[in-house]
Amino acid sequence: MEKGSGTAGEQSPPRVLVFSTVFISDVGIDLAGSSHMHYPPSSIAIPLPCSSGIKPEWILYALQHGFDGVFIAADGTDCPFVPDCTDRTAKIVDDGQKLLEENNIEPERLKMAAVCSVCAEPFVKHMKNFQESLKKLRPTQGAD
Amino acid sequence: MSERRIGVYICHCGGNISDFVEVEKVRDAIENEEGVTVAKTTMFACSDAAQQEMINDIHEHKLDGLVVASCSPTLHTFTFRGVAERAGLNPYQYVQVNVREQCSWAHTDLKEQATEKAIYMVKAGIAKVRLTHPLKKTRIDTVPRTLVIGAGISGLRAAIAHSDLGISAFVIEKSDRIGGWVSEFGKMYPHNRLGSDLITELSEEIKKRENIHIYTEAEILTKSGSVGDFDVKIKVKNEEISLNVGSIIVATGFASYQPYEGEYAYGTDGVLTLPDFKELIDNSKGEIIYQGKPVKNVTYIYCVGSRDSSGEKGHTYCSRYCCNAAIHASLIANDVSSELNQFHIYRDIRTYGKYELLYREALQKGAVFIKFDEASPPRVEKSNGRFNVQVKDVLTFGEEIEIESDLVVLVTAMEPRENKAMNDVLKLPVSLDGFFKEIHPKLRPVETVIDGVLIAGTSQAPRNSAESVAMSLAATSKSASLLMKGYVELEPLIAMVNEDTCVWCGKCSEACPYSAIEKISSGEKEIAAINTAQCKGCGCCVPVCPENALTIKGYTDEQIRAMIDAMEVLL
Amino acid sequence: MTKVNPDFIKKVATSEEFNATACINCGVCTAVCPMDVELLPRKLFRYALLGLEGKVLENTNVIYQCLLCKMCEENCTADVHIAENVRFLRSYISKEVFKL
Amino acid sequence: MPLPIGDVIGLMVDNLKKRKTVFPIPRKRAIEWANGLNIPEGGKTVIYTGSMYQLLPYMIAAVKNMELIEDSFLGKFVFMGRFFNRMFNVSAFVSMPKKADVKRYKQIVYNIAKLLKKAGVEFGYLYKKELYSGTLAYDLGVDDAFSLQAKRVYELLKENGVSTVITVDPHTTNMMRSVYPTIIDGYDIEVKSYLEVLAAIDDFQPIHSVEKEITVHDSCVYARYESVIDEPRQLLKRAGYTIKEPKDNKALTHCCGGPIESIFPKMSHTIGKNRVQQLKDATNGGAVATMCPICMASLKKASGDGLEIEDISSFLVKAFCD
Repeated sequence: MEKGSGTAGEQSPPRVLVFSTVFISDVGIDLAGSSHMHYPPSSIAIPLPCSSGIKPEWILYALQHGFDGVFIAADGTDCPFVPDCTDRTAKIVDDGQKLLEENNIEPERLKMAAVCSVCAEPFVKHMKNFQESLKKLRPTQGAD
Repeated sequence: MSERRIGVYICHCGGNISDFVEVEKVRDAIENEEGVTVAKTTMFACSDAAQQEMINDIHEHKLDGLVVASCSPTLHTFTFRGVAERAGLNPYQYVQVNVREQCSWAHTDLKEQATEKAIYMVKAGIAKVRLTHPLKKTRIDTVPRTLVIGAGISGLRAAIAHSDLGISAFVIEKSDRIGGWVSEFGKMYPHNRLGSDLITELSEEIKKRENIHIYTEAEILTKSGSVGDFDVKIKVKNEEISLNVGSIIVATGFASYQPYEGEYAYGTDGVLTLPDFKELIDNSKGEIIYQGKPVKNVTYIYCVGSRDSSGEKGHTYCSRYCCNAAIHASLIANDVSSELNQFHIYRDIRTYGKYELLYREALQKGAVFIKFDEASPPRVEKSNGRFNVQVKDVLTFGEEIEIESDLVVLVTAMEPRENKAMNDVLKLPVSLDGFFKEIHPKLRPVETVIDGVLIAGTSQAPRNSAESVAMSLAATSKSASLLMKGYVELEPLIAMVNEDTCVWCGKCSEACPYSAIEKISSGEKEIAAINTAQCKGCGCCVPVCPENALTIKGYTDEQIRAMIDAMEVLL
Repeated sequence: MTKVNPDFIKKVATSEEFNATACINCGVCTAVCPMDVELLPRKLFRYALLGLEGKVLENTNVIYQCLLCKMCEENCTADVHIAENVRFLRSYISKEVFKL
Repeated sequence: MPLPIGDVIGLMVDNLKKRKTVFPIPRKRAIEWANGLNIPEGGKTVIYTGSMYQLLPYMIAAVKNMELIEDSFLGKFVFMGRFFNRMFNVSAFVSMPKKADVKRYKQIVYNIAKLLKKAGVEFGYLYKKELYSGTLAYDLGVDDAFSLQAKRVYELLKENGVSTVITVDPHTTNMMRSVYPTIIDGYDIEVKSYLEVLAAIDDFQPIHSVEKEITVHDSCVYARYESVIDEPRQLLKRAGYTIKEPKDNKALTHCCGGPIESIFPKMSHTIGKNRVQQLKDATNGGAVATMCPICMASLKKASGDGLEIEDISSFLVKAFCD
């Protein structure tokens, strides 16, 4: 299968993989849906227990396999597991961006923001903005 | 061909999903996925009939994996794990795909794309299930003790209820006395007993019991361990005490909204909040005297600090208790002085249930109710020592009315109490309103995402004392059902070590917030080992391992990659 | 701007003979009234309940325009004794204003 | 400009207090309907007219006068009438009724008595002693004057040993049956409308055949205050008439406008016209039956000559009496 991007005139919207967290940010994303707030449907979440547990390799893998961007919906200070979740996740983002650069992928394709369990509006805003900024980048390098 | 035999069920959820996602199309798109043996759509996956159908399918087709694409996993993960269990399928070989909150409801504007997204999501779910293995829960013995935070009516009642069941209770209270708000109340509805008497009664009851300990001027400092077996450090005055408890009940109560200077002339003598007014009437006999002058006319302004649709100055929510409380106070005021003229300027009267009787009684006794619109709130001016309250009455289509009053009572909101220090320790999620948040308002109303930590009373939402006690008893029964069983089973979705690749560098152990990773010897080398009772499955150890030797069950490298692969398709 | 008169409330709104507190403000009474006068009877009673004596007396004419035909009462969802209330307002005016 | 309400009411109240009726008319005028019927004076059961039908011609005339002055500068001088009325019977002077009206309304009560006799009901009449029920004072909220009158009526009935009263109009029925008991302790008079009395006598059957469509106009007071709804229909049906119903009927009947005629004649007329339209829509060449003198007067006035409107008793005598 091929990616459908590149057709002249109509570019398909950037695909975003969201790493969310079961107790916090996924709940916030749920709230956006329950409130019928709209964001681009080309964003799909994979929930994990905590954003501090994301492997940079997964980020690279996603960008090499059909996604145009990865968004980490971090627990932030709401994290039920670790108080310094923000710092830990930020380190993962640093490592991840380095890994992307090594693989000739723009580090801007990885973004992180804390999304709390009621952060429905912020999440929607992040999705819209991230999609917009991804549109300005060239198509994903590593795509098949 | 995979040897897996997976059942996939796609829920209509009435129309919540199927109105925006073409569920049949989703089914068609995934039925030939590798390993899929059964692919069905269902009107309500959570219905008894649908559950039974899944069980039958599991038996008939010898299914070893289950995918339900329906609502948020927060709501029904346990439901369908239960289905799997009843059918003899390991519950951890089940995956819930959230095509409602994160698909149909979020993309009501783009049906076609929502359907495509749902297809990817279900495919990812199938990919994940394909790589599941049967898992077993970890068993932990529980200790028959609870920690109650807050010695208001909810906390005290919870402590006694635990004690009744043979569970010891430690109650810690931040202030220097017990009883909270209720201890300051006069006559309460419907029994007309004094709030202070109720608290005295509870306190006498507690004194009789050996298994309740109350610490005033006490705060929680740290918490470790897990559900059923928490180690808690508390500070009582200047002393630190360690407690070992199986559950924690949070009953920290509410704060009363403080109007800002000038809000309905607040700050002027004679403009009182509802709690101030209650104090005034509770201490009045025969006549209500304010600052030496007899009070003849009282005007109440409702929803002060509540239902502020802008959310700028007040809260957006309805504080729920205040209509009842204000009307009840006005009836007590009427008892003190039947000559009193009382005017209630309200937005909507919400005297639900039996409290409607209070409203009727107030009407019968001559109280005047004037409805105002949020867009044109009443104005309060003081002249010659009296207040002139001006309001537009909605029910006469905007007649402007002027009421002379001696007192203006602001019916103030309930708001969440400042609990930062405590919540830095407990880490409970907080709702948009600032109150503590339950897992599910209907299905799991007193539990929090932190296993073993329960919420009660007005720490959770505005409510009256009767409702608060009801919630505290609900929390008690949840706590007791946990502790009286003698053990809890912990989620097996925790870390595991690849013994072949681990070379013990110690980084994982440093990263673990629960001290759940230790060094052990394995044959000739040293490797990391997971303490299954301590590990919470957060995954903090996973990215720090230079050898890729750690993984969280249910979130393995293979599973994440497979999910990404499953979604790598043409848009 | 009309001033609330607490004495009027005591004499009228809370009098046993005047029972408009049950009114749920649905407006059916006004809709079915053959007189087709906006004030009758819902708004008029609201004035009385709020103690707006000035407004009530200002509308003495309307109070005597009521036919007492009870079409409103027959359709009232809250069992307000509308005709009796109108009669009560008349009796108040007879005494207090006309001194009859 | 509407008439000064206080003064108009004052005029009527003064009359009621001083002359025991709102529109004083000569006593002999009030009782002359009974001529030739040989109704005994007094008795345990009496027909009670309350003078409602007999007063109507005078009211029609009086309202005509008021209508003329309603919008004129003369409206301001009504209070003077009230002042003189205390000494002279002003209202009797200003309101000279039409002879035809006097005859028509007299005939109705005569017919009612005839129907009762034909049905075998034994009853007496209080003749000159009979008093007005006070209904107008009650409606206008002149409580003191009304209660004075109600007590007078009750005393009259007790003095004459009356225990059952047969009324001929809805207003008197309502006063004597439902209102008096609320202000007179121990009130023990049985009150029935002649329509209820006649409808309850199964043997009372027509002797002439009549064929006509009759549209029933329910009186607000009968229908909504006293629940007299089926009886008039039963009687008309028994008589052989075909009943037609207007758009608003029975408990949801439309007012004739009459009750406010003495203060707001023009408004009253508009209401009457609205009702007449409903009645015309239901009546196809037939007639309209009323059962209240006020309804009849209001509707007749509002319809002009376009519609046959008669009291129900007029239709009933045609079938039941010779």
